Amino acid sequence: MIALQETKEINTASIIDSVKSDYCGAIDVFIGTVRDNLVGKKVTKLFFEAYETMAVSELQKIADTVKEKFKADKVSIVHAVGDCEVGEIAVVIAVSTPHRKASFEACEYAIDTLKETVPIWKREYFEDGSHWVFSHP
Amino acid sequence: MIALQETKEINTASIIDSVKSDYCGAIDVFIGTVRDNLVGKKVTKLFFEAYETMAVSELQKIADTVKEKFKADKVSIVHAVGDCEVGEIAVVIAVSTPHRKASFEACEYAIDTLKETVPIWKREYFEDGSHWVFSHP
Amino acid sequence: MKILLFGITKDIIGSSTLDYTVDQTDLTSESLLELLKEKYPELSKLRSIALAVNGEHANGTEVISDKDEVALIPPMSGG
Amino acid sequence: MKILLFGITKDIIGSSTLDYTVDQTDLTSESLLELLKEKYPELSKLRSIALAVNGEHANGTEVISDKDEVALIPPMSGG
Repeated sequence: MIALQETKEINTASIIDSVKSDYCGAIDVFIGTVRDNLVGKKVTKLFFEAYETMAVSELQKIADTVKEKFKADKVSIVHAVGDCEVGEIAVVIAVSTPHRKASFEACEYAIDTLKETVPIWKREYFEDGSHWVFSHP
Repeated sequence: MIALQETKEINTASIIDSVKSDYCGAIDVFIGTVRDNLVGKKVTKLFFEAYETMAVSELQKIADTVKEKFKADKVSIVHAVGDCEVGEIAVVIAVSTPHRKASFEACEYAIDTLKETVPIWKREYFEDGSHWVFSHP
Repeated sequence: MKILLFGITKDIIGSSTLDYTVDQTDLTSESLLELLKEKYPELSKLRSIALAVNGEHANGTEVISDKDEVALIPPMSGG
Repeated sequence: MKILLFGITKDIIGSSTLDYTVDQTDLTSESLLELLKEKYPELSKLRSIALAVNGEHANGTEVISDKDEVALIPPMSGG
């Protein structure tokens, strides 16, 4: 499953179900959630904007690479778009592999790559303002 | 949450909920499931036996170490006891940490250590017999 | 051609798309990006700025025509 | 004292617990394990065999009395 969804629609259990595989003994799941602080400033919410068609195709590329590079059977990645309150889910990545070590490596590779290649932008809201992340040099 | 449960009682979603933390941005979840083959022989089911009081205390030690060593906020580990069919869950480990890298390291440390220190024994059933894992030198 | 804008580039340019007419046959994505940076100097102050062409990260050599879907890609921050 | 048996050790000894009377005051967990291995040579053929004393992995130096909870720990295979 590769998708962009409102955070409230993200169903972790069904994402995990989507990678179950009888020949895989390991599933690793990474869940990124909204933290309530960032460098001391209190975050009230995040807003995610995506270049949706390209984001989906970049997520699919990551899934394909993970299958090839780490012998994963199934890979699901769902990223939030729109508002995300503190504690809500920003991203879920689930990977099934025959053995456990590869599941961790695959999931970590997927989230690291997502941050570098997937056109999604995060705006942080504080009590006294907001800004796009990385908008300053 | 530290527990031994029948596999059918293991609720991954509630285990994940149990580690949510507003100051943590990362949750890693490892799910070990029963594979349908092992070195070519078709596994029909597993049976897990535990020295229950000691298993729970060793799981708790792992959780405590993970909190200290990887700055995890919350750690849950639930291991199956009794019969486990192919595709069913043998173990779920969930860890929340402020940042993502530590969540992977913590979860991998937890499953690696569990296999070495927690008194749980797995019996594999094949179509033509069964044996305790590692029972031969 | 409409150039798609996201995140901080929408704020800099003040719109969610930017009209641009390609008036040369050999305009590369690298040249287009340079032209946009000249027109909107604030883009150069970002940690990074790049183009996507037809939904793929541009490598600079793509030749751009009015039929292409082009997007400005400021520093990504998903996850 | 009842020694708790699990996994393959139950099959080897043919029971889920083993009665054992401690008849010396300085019996260490290491000595007890040696005595059990002598009595049940099959234990030595396992990849590993150890004791737990009062729910903790024994390090060999624990002095065992009839009040202790002792368990034979064959190779673990959780996860």
